[in-house]
Amino acid sequence: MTAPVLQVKDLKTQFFTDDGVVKAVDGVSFDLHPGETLGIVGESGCGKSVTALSILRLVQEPGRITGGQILFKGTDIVTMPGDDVRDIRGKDIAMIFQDPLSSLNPVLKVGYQIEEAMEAHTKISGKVALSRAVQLLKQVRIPAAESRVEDYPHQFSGGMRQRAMIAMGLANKPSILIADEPTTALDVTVQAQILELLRDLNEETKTAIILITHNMGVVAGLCKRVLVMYAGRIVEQGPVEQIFKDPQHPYTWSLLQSIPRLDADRKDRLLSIEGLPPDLIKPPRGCRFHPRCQFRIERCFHDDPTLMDVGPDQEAACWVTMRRALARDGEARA
Amino acid sequence: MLSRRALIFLGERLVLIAFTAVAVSSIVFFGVHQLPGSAFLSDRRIDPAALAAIMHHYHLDLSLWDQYKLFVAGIVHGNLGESLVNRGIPITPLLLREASVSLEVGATALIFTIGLGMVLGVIAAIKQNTWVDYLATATSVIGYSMPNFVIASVLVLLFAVYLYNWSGGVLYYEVGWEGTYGTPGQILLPAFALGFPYASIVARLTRASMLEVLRQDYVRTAKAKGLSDRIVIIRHALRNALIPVVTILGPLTIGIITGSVVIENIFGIPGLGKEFVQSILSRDYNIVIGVFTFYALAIGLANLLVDLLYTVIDPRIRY
Amino acid sequence: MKRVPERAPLLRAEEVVKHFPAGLGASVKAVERVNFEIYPGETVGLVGESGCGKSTLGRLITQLLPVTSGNIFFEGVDLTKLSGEKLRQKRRELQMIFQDPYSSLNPRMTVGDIIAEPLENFGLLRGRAKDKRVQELLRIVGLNPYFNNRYPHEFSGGQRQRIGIARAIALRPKLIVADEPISALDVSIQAQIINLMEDLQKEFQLTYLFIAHDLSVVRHISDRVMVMYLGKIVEVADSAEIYRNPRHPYTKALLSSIPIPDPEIQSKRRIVHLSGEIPSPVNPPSGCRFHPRCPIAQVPTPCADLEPPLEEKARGHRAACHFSEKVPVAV
Amino acid sequence: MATAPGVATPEEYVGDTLAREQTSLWADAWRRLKRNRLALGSAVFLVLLLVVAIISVFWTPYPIWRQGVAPTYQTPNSDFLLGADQAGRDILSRLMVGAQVSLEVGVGTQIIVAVVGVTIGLIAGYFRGWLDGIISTLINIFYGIPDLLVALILVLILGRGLDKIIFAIAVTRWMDMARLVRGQTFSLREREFVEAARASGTRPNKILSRHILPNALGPIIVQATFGIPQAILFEAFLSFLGLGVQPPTPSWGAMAADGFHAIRIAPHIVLVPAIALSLTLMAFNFLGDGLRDALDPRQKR
Repeated sequence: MTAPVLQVKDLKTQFFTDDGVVKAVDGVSFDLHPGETLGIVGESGCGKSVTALSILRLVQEPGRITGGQILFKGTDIVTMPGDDVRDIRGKDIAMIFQDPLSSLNPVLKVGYQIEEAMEAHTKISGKVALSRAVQLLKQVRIPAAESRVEDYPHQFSGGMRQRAMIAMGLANKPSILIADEPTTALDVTVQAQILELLRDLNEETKTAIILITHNMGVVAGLCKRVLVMYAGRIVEQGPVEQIFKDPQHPYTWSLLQSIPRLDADRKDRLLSIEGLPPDLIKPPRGCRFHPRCQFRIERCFHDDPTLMDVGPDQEAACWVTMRRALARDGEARA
Repeated sequence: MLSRRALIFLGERLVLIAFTAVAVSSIVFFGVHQLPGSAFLSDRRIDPAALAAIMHHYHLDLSLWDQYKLFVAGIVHGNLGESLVNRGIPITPLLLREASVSLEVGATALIFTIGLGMVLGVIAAIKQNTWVDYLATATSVIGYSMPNFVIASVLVLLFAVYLYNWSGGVLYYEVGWEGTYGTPGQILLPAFALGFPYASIVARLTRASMLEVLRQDYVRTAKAKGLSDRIVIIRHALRNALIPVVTILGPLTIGIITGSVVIENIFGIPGLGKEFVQSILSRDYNIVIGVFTFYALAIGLANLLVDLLYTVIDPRIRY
Repeated sequence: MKRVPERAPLLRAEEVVKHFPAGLGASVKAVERVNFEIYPGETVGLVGESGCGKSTLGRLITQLLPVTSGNIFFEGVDLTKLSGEKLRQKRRELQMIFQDPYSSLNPRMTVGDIIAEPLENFGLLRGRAKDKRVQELLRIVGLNPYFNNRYPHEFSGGQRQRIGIARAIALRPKLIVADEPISALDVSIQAQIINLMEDLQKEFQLTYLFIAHDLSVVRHISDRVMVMYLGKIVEVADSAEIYRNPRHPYTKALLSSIPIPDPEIQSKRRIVHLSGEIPSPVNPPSGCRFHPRCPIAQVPTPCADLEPPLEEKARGHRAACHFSEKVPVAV
Repeated sequence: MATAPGVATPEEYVGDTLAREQTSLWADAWRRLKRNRLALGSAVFLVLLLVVAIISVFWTPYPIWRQGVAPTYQTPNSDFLLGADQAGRDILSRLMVGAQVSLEVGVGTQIIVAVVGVTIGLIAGYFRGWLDGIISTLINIFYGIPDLLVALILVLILGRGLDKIIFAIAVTRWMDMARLVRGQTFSLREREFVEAARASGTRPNKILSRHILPNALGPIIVQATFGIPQAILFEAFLSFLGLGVQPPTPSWGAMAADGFHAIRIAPHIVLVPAIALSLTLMAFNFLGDGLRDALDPRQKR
């Protein structure tokens, strides 16, 4: 296996608010290999977006990275001088965001915003930049790209804006593209188009993709590997097929059981995860999921589990794991 | 090149401005005729026959409605009539000359207002919650809490009194106005007094608008592209931050116009504002109406300019 | 299947039209000649993508917006003909649950006052009796009844949505229009709300019009599903039928676009590609509104010049497509 | 583990954990305002000013109208703490009464403006349509005229009594409040809680009084706080031009204007009222800033 292009080690990002310190990301570690598609799933406030922003050091005040390392090809982004981080942004690691309308500057032409991404890192003439921008728009399948470069963002539809954002992200042929909820603001039919585009671009350009989403289905369609986050931690990770077929963390399992599936027959009830996600200023003792977990044991209340091997290439942070939990329930029923 | 639609828009607006000017002056026309006192009775005794002749000359012997018809007929030809006090002097050329003086001071004040205001506002926003920000913010609150006549008084005190005393009479500032255009020295102080309160308002607005813009997603996108902070601020933030600032340019013009009424009196500048106070105290109705007509035109043109500025700054706005 | 055809519909919409003025004589054709029925006790799902007019239709039914033309009969009474006090009285039987749990509760009122307001409006209960009823309603939706003097901002999104539901059932309405009630909530909270709504339906014999953009959620909760596209209803069928046997190419595309949380299935699925995006409702396409994006459209005739009627293609299954028989094979 | 309705036991309420502790939004705003020292200091200053103004109704060190109680142009000393003016009148006494004038003008104007502006704004924003068309046009026309000059002519027509000055200023300053309330009503009307109120049969008057007005109250208070110094400033301008309250009632603007001719020999005659005026305006502006930060929920993170 090749060396990872990105290694995140024990990342901690905190927000220093008036009400207290929010431990938004609390010890997250993972590797990303060249050309890989990695999904990060979790609910709002679980720290997935903050993790992504931390990688490019784009976390805004009052947020700060307070610990850990982010190694890009061996060098630590966390301790790097600001100018060096700027060199990496957009060139080696590009990022696209949830809302393509607000993420594009309304007063600048779309083409210009793409050219700008190139000119920030390479010395090229305006003409070359323009033709390359057209080419990029064609690559993300925007029809009539030659005239569209002259348009302003408000003249684009939602899906086209996100395509333009992707074109901008690919402008410098980065080795990593971070997509933060890229389809959440879009309609399902457009979402399907964007996901397919990302899948194709990953195959064509071998750009590694980190896809951040709350939608399990989106991960299933695009990613090879997945991290499940809960309350600032990774609670489970592994290959997509395995996680979806045989989830070992009760949170992952419950999440999959709680969403209505299109292909399932109509069930009487969905499994519902009771309670609320925890307050990250004062997270619960022990396992952070234990107040909502229906399989918890005594140990979960005070002992904080770390990621442990639960299968080939699969890790979960749980004292019980679903395999044992379901076996136990089966016994109890029998 | 201007499109057909833009030309139609411009034409419509110009007609509207002219119409508003006539409407405003009409309201003022009826308003000032309610004022107690008259330009002729206030000063000395007048021979009844002569008074009748004067009244006839100014059509004051006609009914108010007939006077109004004559007034409107005059105004559409650009003729605002004659002064009631300095008899025989036509008002239009008089006010035109005075307007040019007011424009000199007003335009300088406006440049000053926008320039200083935006610089202060941007700096405060970029250095949010540092002493630079606090200093700029405090300056701006003090600025718009000081009436312009207070600022003017302090300036006069500083430049015309203390500086004079300190240098033993060598350096001095002469309050007044020379020739038709005045001297730069004579323009700057009144322009500062006139503009400073509004500069503070612009600074405040720019700061708030800048902070809002810096929180926007597209600023994050620009940073994620690897652009330097300077480029992010100048290219991405500033232009968007300008949009709300442009909005207050209209009220700003009105503020500067009304402010000039006081400032021109303090600094002895022969502009429209000084004329306005004098004529209203001496009941020279025709001039009062004339000044208002000029102001209505100026405000209308300023608002049109603001709307045109919008289209330059924000491509989403098209007329 | 709860629908009993012989029963009279609770609500019947006839040729309902809603246009919004859009300046310079133009108008947004948000809802265009829509017909449907809702029967007592059933849940009808209304799906479509953003801008298709589904939320507008919901507000027309609850008379929060006046119709441009058409009739809405509720238990035989035409709501569009009512106004003032008569309409207000009818509101007792027709309630609404809103999308945004943050904006749907008045931040300056206590939760108790919010839930009590409908009761007060009709002078139903006073004093202690009213307080007791409010506490009972809180308990019914799974909230602590002693939190009635708290303010909305003290609650989480899911809890607020429960408050909104308590307000909607306070008057024991016959029909509840739920406008995207779960789309603003976290995934783990959505199931709580869906289950609560299903429980309440059983307990109080409620009828729901459930509006959402997520077809998998709608299919889960609904007995029948209506699919909307650009102001028109393009397909109506029982929820199992519409998944197994869609008769409109748009429904088919919508179904194929929804990601299924199963990598094995997902990798084998074929996505129906729609060219372009939803056109502007100011100038909707001629003929069938879907034809510019339709993979099986025959242009110009009949699809570009003839509007297909919403007609019965199978028992209880209506679709508005000239080539509905081709959909299962060709799309 | 599902909870069936009607049978939930207290342990199972979803609502047992609240997102934040109990506070009303007003209490929350008050807590934030208390942390803003500048705003709090300003409030204290304004209370003191009010006390001074009330005292001046019953007692001043010297009669305000009597000339020659001190030597003309007397600089401040122990007998005349703030000196005397060109007519030998005690400046401190006149300043105290001037505070009364300023506060009356500021508060009086804003009471009229608030009543008129809120009513008009609510009507235009809630009922929209042609009514709103007329009101908006009216607001725009008033925005297009030089307000101070119109106030000036009005004072000349009506006379120079305090009540007439308050009326004249209110006539030219009501639009800010009306526009604010109209905008607030407009956006609040679209909020789902107002739709919900309508859907559950709430009558329009109750929607306005219970749902819209309380939610617009924060901005209204802020606007009124900023409106007071504007009105005071207007009165000062009018007085400075010699068209304010009728002498011998002293007004800060008139005091500054009177002293302006003698600025070379006795600057304190101008500076004392000018500083009093500036401090008062500043206090209102700081208080307004503080109130806005405290009442604006966007500030919250």
